[in-house]
Amino acid sequence: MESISFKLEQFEGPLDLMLHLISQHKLDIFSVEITSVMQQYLQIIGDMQRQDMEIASSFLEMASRLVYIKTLSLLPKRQQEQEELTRELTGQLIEYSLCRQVAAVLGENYVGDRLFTHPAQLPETDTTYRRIHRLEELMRAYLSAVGRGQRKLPPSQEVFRPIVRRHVVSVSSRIAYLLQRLYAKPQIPFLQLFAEITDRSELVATFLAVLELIKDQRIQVLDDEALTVSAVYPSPAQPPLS
Amino acid sequence: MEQLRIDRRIEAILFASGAPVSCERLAQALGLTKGAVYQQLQLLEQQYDTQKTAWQLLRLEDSFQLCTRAEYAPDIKAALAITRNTPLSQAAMEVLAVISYNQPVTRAFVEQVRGVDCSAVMNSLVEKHLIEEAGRLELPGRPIAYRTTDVFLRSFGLESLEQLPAVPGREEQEQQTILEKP
Amino acid sequence: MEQLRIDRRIEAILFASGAPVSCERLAQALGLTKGAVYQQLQLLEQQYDTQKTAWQLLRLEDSFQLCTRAEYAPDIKAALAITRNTPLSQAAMEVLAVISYNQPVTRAFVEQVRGVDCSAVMNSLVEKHLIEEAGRLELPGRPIAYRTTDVFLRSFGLESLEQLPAVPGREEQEQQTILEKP
Repeated sequence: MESISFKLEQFEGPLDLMLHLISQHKLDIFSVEITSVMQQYLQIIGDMQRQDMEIASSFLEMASRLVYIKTLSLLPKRQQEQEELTRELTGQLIEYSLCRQVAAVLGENYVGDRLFTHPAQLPETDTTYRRIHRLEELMRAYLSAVGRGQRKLPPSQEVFRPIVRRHVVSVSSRIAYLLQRLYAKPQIPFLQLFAEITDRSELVATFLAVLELIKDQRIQVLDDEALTVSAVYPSPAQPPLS
Repeated sequence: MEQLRIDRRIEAILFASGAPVSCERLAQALGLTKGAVYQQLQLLEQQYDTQKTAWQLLRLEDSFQLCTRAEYAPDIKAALAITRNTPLSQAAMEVLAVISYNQPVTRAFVEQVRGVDCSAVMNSLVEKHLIEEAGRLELPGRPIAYRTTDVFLRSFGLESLEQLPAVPGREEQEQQTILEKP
Repeated sequence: MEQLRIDRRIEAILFASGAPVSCERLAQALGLTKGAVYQQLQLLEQQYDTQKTAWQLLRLEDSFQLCTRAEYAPDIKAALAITRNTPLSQAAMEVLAVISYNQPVTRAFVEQVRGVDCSAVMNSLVEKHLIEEAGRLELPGRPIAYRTTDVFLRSFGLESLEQLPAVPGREEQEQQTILEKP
């Protein structure tokens, strides 16, 4: 396998990397067999992940997009969607390569660092603003600045409270809870286990608890339509520990 | 008092303000027609060019500005100990390319074309006065639109945006996409 | 390349500097003796005077500066007054609104709300006396806080900040965040 001879930082982003791969293989961007480039891209990102190298999120985002397109190509009924997404990606690559060409032409004409303007030498004058505005203009501007939801306002301390005092749910407490429920009712539909949970931490802990219990063969998942979790006999679930 | 020459009065305003001054504003300040001012500006431009003065008259859209000629840059940099010689980064150049050809344009659009987050680059271009805000677009979320400035024109030796080099293979229809993008 | 004239090179430096430049510094930058530079400066001074250019060479101690002549001040002021009278941009109005409702407030806060660099806009609002510095906040880095001024009140026909209309959806609790924000 070809070793990684470059760093991602050299690239302006995933599109840049893909264009690099295209040019490296002397492919024509307008008729590019994009799947071969996709393959390589995924390989590079995969290699880097195996080596625990830091990968910017934009590169990972593109990787997941490529994987998705690849997945669709394996599903006969989704061919059309796959083609659309591929076309979209090709279009983006073409657009970006144009952007790069234009940037190069612009760059050649850059004289910004060689022209000097004269610093203003203005007579002492009163620069006080004198126009009169209606109050509504200010209000409209305020709403425009903060947006309707006002979500961009820096969050109040209240928002941080859940983070600071994070409600941590332990997996073991969820194991105890699950066993307790199964003790009362030996078969519970899988989804019902999560039905009343709103807290994310609790959700994750419950799921991990299920996995843990399956691994220990304390419960099993019945392959019926609803995926039912069932206590395993003859090693019956123990009564709750706590 | 002796009557001051119009060309000198125009020169004085351009010299003192440093920044580009529109033909209209010159006309208003001097109580002249735009045509008369424009004629004087053209004469000044010729005069600077034939006399090879250290400064030149730049036209930026409808505005005019005095600035030094590029060949004096080494002397100026030496005398004023200017080290800000850092050329624009590739990223900055790409962002400028997208904005200049599509303006007014949102950050989201620039990011879509480049496939990466551009907020830091765009902020630094705003700081360098190469781009500026151009109000908000009537799209969901009312995003801020950006456009290039007269500093941009000056920095790339352009008189107006119409002088931007043609994009290879770019078609009319692509100009339209600006309005449709999310 | 054609040899550049020494007087032009001196003019370029003085033009770009705006501020006084010492004879010594000019000599160093141009690789000439102070005497040679001084001679050129004298020639330039004479030339400006006989040609009655819009600018003159000012001598301050051992330094030299290009300045417009006093008789052009009315023209310059007239042009400047027109600039001053241009209405606030959308960006300026938004920054002003954010400050008025959240004062005293740092630049970082305004930028966080708007998601863009606002330094140029804020500087111009300070210049217009619509906002002013209000000391430093007891936060990391001790950032400068800003508040609106009397000019602001006058521009919007307010007698006091208490007359600022309530913004729909804005809650009490958000009023509080000003003091707590990072």
